[in-house]
Amino acid sequence: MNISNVNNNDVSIIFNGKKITDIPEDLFIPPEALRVIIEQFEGPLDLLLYLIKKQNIDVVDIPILPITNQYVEYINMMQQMQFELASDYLVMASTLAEIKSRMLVPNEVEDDEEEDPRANLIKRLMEYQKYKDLSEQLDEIPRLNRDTFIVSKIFTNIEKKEYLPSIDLQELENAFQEVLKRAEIFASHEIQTETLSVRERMSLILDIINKNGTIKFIDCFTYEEGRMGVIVTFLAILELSKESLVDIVQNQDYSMIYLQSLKS
Amino acid sequence: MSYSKPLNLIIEGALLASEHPLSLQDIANLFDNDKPSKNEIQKAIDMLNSNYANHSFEIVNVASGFRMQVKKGYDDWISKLNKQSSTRYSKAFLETLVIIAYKQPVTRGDIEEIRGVSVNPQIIRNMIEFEWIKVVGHKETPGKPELLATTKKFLDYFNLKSLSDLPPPADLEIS
Amino acid sequence: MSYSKPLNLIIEGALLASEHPLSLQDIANLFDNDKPSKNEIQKAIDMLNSNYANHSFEIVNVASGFRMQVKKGYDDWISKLNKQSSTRYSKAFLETLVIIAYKQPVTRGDIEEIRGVSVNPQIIRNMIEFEWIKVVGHKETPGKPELLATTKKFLDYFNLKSLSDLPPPADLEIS
Repeated sequence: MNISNVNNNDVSIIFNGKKITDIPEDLFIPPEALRVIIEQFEGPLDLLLYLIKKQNIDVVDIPILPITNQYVEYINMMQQMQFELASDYLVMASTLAEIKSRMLVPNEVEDDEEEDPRANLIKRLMEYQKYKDLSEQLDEIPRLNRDTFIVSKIFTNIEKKEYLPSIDLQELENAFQEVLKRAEIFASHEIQTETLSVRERMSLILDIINKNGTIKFIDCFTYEEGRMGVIVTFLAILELSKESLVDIVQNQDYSMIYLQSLKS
Repeated sequence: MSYSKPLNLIIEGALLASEHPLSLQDIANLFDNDKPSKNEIQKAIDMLNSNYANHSFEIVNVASGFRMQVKKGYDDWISKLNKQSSTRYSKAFLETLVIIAYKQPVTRGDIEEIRGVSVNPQIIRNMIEFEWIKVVGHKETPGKPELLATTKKFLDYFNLKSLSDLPPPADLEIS
Repeated sequence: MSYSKPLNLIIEGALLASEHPLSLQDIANLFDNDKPSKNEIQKAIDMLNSNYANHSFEIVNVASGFRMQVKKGYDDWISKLNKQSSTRYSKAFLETLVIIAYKQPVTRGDIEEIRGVSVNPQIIRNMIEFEWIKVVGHKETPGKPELLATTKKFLDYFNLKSLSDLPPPADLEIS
């Protein structure tokens, strides 16, 4: 397998914190390192370009046979290493094989314009090469927060008039729909309507604890809210405790129970 | 002490680029080695300020450190800046807001997990500035991330009496 | 024209206090009456910049307008200020981005065709979230795929005034 004894300057490989400039001579490349090598490629075109460059071949004049052999070798190796092979790689392999066979079989019919079966591939390769180069150039352009820094809005004493753009509830609802659609956040557990008020109560209790350090357990409840209020508050306290957001402490049996922040 | 740029200009640039006031210590920490002393930094700041006579800004010492500030007398023009602020909220803003509303108290990590993208700190900053959300505590996990929750002002804005008046998630459930 | 403050200092203060770049029009709009002309504003900006020789900052003209920026050469110190700075982007991200920038408006299919691999939807989602790209329409082909294009914010990020400031593609095209 000639891939293993190639001096490789195009791809920088970091393995175990060390930069590997030469691909090891022997075939026993640690699988992790090989994974890194393969992940360096952005797809079949990238791999193909690499193989072509490796042999110092002009893209316009690809010797299809050796390149195809190498390509197929490469993906065989990936398969041996049990990497999931993207179908794109396989498609490219079959494209190469097709071109190879068309070139091997002499064209008996005299075409007026004999089309080089490689033309389309070359065109794609060059197109890809163009954008690959451009992306490297784009990476060099001075960009914000790496090379240049914007002066952040500096403080003004001026009373900020509130020009909040308006949102209506419908918009929020739509946004929520969208989030749900994507993440199905509530799919894993059943959430009833009550949960919301539990969440609200959690925030309220946390806020008080945040300000005062502690709150008496009984002060969390208000008579006016009735049975439902008690349940909501109690659930909120349990949830806070479960999520390790508060500590519930009681110094001795039957004494006052306090909720306090975990920090203290 | 020698840097590739004059000390006072490094301080000027840092104060201008910083989103928060910087203490003398914060400024000293920008230097890896050959840290300037607090005294030297203070002197540089004084020198900068004395050169700002022909400028519209100055360095002011506030509780948490030094910050750049527009001088008094520019209100007429600068107050109009805010008007031009974006008239619509981005999708990212709305989605972050609903997640905070429904899943509160949440950390940024929670929001990131649900949305699958990192949270734009500017969005959180804006919401805190609008007083729609606030930090209600810190989660006892590594890094002690801030726990965010909505405020009364958020409810007021949407004419809600309580969070339970928000559309219930059950109604929105997509199977 | 006479204001209680010099025109150039009003502009300086406004640029410093603004969250976004300001266009000549935006700056003119800060004045209620006796609006300065765009020409006058441009002159004032030029004058300001020429006075910033002994400062660490300058006014830069990017796609969406003028903004204050720390001059080059201060990144050693300033990059320590903001933790979220200096993002690195993957090759896939950069390749997808240049294809959108140079071939816009493009569909995902176009991008896949050029790169030879399928487009990671997360990458597109991130770009939309950064507001670097947006959907500008739909192609009239089966499935009506979205047409993607870059935004002003993308140009702003790379300190560019227009797409034509991007590096010219090497002419590899064969007929």
